[in-house]
Amino acid sequence: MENLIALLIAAPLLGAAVLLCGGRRLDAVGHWLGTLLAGLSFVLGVVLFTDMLGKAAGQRAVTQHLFSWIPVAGFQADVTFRLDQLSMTFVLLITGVGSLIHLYSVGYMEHDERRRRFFGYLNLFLAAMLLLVLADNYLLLYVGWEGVGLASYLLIGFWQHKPSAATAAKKAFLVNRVGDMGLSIAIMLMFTTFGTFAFVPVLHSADSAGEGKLTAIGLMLLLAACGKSAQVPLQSWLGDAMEGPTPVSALIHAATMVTAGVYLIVRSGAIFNAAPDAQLVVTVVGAVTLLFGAIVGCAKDDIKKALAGSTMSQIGYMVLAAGLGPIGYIFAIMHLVTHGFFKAGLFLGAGSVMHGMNDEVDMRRYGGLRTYMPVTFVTFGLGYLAIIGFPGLSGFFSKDKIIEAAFAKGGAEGWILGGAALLGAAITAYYMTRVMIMTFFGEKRWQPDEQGNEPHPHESPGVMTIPMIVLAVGSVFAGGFFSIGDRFVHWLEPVTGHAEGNSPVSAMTVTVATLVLLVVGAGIAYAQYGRRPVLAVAPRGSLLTRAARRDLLQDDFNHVVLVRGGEHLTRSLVYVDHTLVDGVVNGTAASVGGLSGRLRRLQNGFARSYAVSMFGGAAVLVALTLLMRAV
Amino acid sequence: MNPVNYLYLAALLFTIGATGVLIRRNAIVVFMCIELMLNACNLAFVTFSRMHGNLDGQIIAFFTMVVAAAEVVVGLAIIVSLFRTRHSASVDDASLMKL
Amino acid sequence: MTTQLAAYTTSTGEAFQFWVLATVAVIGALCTVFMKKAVHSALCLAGTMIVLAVFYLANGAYFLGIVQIVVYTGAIMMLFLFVVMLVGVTAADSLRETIKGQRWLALLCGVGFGVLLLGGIANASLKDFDGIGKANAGGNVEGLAALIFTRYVFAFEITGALLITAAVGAMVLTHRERTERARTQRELSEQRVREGKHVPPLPAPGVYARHNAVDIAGLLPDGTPSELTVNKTLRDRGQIRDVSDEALSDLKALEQRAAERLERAEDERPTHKRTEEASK
Amino acid sequence: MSFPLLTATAALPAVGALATAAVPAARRTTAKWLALTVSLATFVLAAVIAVRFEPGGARYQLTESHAWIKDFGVRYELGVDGIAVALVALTALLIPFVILAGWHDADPMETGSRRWRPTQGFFALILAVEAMVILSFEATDVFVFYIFFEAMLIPMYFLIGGFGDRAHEHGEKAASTQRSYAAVKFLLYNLAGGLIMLAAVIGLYVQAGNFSLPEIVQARASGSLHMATSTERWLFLGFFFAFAVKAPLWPLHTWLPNAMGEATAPVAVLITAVVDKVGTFAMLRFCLQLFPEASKWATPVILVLALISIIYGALLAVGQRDIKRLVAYASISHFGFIILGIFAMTSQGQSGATLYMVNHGISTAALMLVAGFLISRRGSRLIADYGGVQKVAPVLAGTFLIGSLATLSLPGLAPFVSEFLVLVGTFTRHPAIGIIATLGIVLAALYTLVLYQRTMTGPVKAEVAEMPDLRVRELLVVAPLIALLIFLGVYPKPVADIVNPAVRQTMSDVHQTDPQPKVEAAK
Repeated sequence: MENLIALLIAAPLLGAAVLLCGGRRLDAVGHWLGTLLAGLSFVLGVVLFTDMLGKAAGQRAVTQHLFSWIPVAGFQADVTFRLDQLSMTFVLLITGVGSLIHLYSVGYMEHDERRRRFFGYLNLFLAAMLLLVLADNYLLLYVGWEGVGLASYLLIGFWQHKPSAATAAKKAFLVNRVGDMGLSIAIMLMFTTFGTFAFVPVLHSADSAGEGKLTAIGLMLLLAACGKSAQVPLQSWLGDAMEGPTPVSALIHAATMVTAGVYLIVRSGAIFNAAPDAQLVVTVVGAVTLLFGAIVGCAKDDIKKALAGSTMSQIGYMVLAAGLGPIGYIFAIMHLVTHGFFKAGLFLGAGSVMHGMNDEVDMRRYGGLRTYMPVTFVTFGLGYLAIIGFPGLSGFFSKDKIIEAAFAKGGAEGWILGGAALLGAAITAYYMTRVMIMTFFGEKRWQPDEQGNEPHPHESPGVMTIPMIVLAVGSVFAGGFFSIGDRFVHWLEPVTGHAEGNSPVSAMTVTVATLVLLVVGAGIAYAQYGRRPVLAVAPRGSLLTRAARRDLLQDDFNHVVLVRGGEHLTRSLVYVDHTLVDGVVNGTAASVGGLSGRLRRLQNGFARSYAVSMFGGAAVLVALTLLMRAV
Repeated sequence: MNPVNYLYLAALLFTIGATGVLIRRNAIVVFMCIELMLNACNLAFVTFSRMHGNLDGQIIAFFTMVVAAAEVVVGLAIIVSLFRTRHSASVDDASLMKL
Repeated sequence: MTTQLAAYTTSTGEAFQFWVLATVAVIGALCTVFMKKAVHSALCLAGTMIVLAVFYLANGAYFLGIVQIVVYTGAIMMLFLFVVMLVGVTAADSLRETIKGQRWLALLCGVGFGVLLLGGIANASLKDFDGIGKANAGGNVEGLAALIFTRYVFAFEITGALLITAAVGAMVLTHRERTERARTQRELSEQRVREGKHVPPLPAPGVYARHNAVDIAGLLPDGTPSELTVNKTLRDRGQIRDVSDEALSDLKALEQRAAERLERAEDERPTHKRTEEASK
Repeated sequence: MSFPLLTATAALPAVGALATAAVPAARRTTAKWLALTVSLATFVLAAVIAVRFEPGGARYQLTESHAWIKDFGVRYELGVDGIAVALVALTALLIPFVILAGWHDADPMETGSRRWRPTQGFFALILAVEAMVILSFEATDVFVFYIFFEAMLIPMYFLIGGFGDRAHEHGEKAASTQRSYAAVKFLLYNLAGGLIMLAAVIGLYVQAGNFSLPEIVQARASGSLHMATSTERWLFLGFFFAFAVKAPLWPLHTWLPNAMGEATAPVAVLITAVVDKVGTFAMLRFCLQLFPEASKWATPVILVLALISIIYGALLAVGQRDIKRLVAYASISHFGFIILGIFAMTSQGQSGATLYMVNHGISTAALMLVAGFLISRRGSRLIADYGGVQKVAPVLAGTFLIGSLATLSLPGLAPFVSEFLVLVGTFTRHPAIGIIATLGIVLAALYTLVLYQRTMTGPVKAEVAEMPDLRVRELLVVAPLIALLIFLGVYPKPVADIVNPAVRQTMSDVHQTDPQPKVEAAK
């Protein structure tokens, strides 16, 4: 049965290869081929899942050794896959949501002449993401890690003719590379410390290494996670990544790829458990990002960018939970899965809106769309309720647990982290309500564009609405399904371990506080946007609003310090190379030339001059002879 | 008088000849100065022959004369043909280099 | 004499002879270097050589002394004179130096070298004089012959070859093989007409009987000398005698006398400014 | 006596070069096909070497040895170890692609003159370079190596100076001036290095009494040849200087951008992918084995220089306006990695460096040749002259992207394996240097992606709107290279197996062992 693991990856990889190399002949069937292979992968995942369920909890992890990858003295990297409960969860999420989004894209990308290539890239992404979660060592994980980065690069920049898309793609890749640097340093540290970088030996012997070493590894892993999961300080790429087609935003930049950082931290739990300092940094990063993303999300008028801020914020929750250690790992993953459902649903809903609105993304040009696209409205609304944590829906269960766990951290840290998480919940309610109201309620605010085409909002075709409905169902019921009887905890506990925290506040108090804050947040949003008409042009806003619109000035900082500074550095280096390094050599040549120019004057061509030097030489010789005799 | 005075004379004549070679520009005069130097050498050889009481010095002087004769013949021929082509007997005119 | 030569010191006669003749030799050498005209240099050199021949004789090198006079002074110096005649007897060599610093460097080297040489000789322990007497016992010429035809026979033969080669070399260098047929008178005149330059014969040189007329350039109608009239060889040697100045001054004197006789005013006198300028 | 396989592999292209040069002026196509056939046959021979080579066997295999100059103990000695096999195979592999890519690069501008035969010359020179490079990989006699190490400058000089891009921003005359400048600079730099090495070669002979690498190494190991510390250091520096110029290492690198910028793309590939490898190869074979103690002594300085090369080359690549110069600076950065790996003195580093040489050869060839196709279409080397090519020539853009990704060492493509090995190898011994070198991978992403973005994406520029996509011949060049990049990225084991024993030997020659992990991992 474990031999099927490789097929999980092989199916979408084959799809990518065929679609990308196949040429125009496949244009007609390419998208269906891609969707079929993604679905095949999902079916394989389900088969493996049922097989896994049939085994005892302790024997569920299976490995498949394919071949020896890099065999060098002392350095053995193998292509080996490991399927345990954690990877299984991801496999199902990736292939499941992935297949749905493939299906959705068939409709969404219908009018794009490069649709075949789009599906090729999507398949490539699936393969890389599966490789990431199925790898049994960090180096193979790194391959998947960069593979999803590549797929993300290709898909963000899919509409390459737009310079903004190309720039965003490049930015995403570069920022991710900084994170990748952290991952590669972490792998090197593991290699020097443990002599290997396979999960099992590293994680089992983590305790025996020094804490300093482990903290270093942990921080490097965190850097990697920050890059991939758009956490502060490497979060700047995610907003720009919304230049990609919306299904890409849903699949890669909401449901799956950006959560890889959480996967990495949870997977490396044993290292973090032994390095409390690193854990603390993880929680801080999570808490900061949680608030950062939420604040940015409040200010954006671009629906996708608002959702991107929300994604950042929600991943902040997960990272925060992952940083809490065994009390949080499982809830991080649980929130990750439920978030995969509702955020993908929200993005697909946003895509559906854009589809009907001539690709308009400014929410100030929407309004009152609930009557025009009812299915989108309902599914989006369910996603909305799930994300703000409406009781009974997925988000309620998963987010609540994280807030509880944050308090359970104990001490001042627990209060601060828990407070931040609570505050985040309130802001989440605010900005999501804002999105909801601006898009679906109020007066219609759309206008003809420059060419005079007035949008004619309409419901999307079935191929697009079906995935949205499926995801909406998931967003409603997944949380409850996981939480009833602590199913999810029991499922993952053999891999990640689990501990109950001692919360200073009772679970009930947390829930009530969360609900109160939810109502407050939603209420303020309603007061601002529901009771008053929304302006079609954004008001100037307060200083904070303006800063939040600009991603809290992080890009400006990057631009001034990194981009400008880098440009100056490279320019001056080019100059230095030309004048100094080359100049030293050329200068040597020139001075030799000058010297020989002077020496040349001695060779004036007059025989008598030469005779003088001969005669002088003879005199010197005589003098020397005499001197030698004298001595 | 010590016969070593002949050597002083030879050295003096040699130096005068050498300076002449360096100063004069007329190829013929330069050539004459060279002959002067050769003669100074011959005088030294002859004196040495007397000093050491054998004839080898004179033999060398003899050969010097023969070679000088050969040299003069060829050298003068060169001067003549040089004069024919350049219409000048100045050694400086043989320089074609630019400074 | 033979016994004296073997002695450590020489006779007073030889000493006297040495000091007198050495002075002559040095003066002759200096004159060779500093005389303007090559002919004078050659003559001074010949004098020095004769003095040296006397010194050879005084040193017991009888054969070499004779050879010095016969071959060197007699043959080689005459060869020099021939060449000097060919190249131009009177061609004076200006003693002005053209290469910067050459003269000073040459003098410095010369003086330095001389001082070093003299110092070196003075330093050398040259106290033991064997004298030539024993070597010359069987006769100087016989002694030389015995050495030349035994120990130095190889060098002698090679020197012979060298002389032959030198003679042939001199022939080759001076003899110019005609590589094309000599052009006839007719062809030459045709070429002259074709070129359009000097269609008539070249003008004749001046005819002042006071001088060797061929080295005096003929005067053009305006009084300037024309170098074309002089033979090319003389032109190359720079041996053109310019008499136009003399002619002009003669003319001037003539006119002055005429003016005095005719009592003309000063300003009416015809001027020859233009020709004077041209002649300069 | 068995068939002299090594000599044959070098002799075949040499004879081929003569034959190609002798093809009559009018039969240009014949010359091309002849050169291609010869290079393919050479590749077959190189493949036979790789197959006949036994990874577990003797250090030097397929050896040949003949007396040459008896008075100086010079012997014509050939032999290959795993590293040499890999590089001979790489050379023989790349040359057919170089020839195919340069198919029309040397067509005469105007036909007519019967004596003007640039095409024959171009291909003959390429084959000559191949012969000399292969011989310098195979030589185990220092003197023989030196001869071919230097001799390859001559054909390279003519290739750089004689055949450049047709198009130039300042016209043909300026191009010609720049070309000769580049060619002379190439020659002078390498000659200077070579002469210093010659002095060291002579010095080595004075010390050892012969030129045979295995014998000297043996004598040094057994203690029968003792060298004073300072002597060893001077000799090491003499050798290293020449190789550092060739490689090139900062600050001796400035000839490379000129040479690669002015030469045609295939010749640029020849420079960076083939000829320069002799420099790094020779560091591994000669510097380390002949002078182990001096190598250790010089390691800190060399590592820092290599590090500067990595960062400096990458930063300069970011600042370039010219596509080919950008690739050249990227190569400088990559050579920094190779040298870093060699002098990290770990088996991961050295295996990685050897793999890096092979992979860098293939990846740079892929990128540079595609760039060459691009440049030949538009007639400009300036990045600013392009834009939106992706839309009009998607296959070209796709191959260019894969070449770029290989240059930035994307996992899954061959260069990743080697780069990571080099980094790990460096890190285990010198953590700080390893970490700074890792910055190079970020900068690599920056310059390749900026290049790709500016040329391939964005609105289609008017000048490139009519640009044709890759032709069949061009696809034949690029596709196998890309396939190889992917294959070696996924399954580098065949090459690694050949290289490993040689690296182990080298490590023991330098008396070095890998640092052991601090914690014994539980299995």
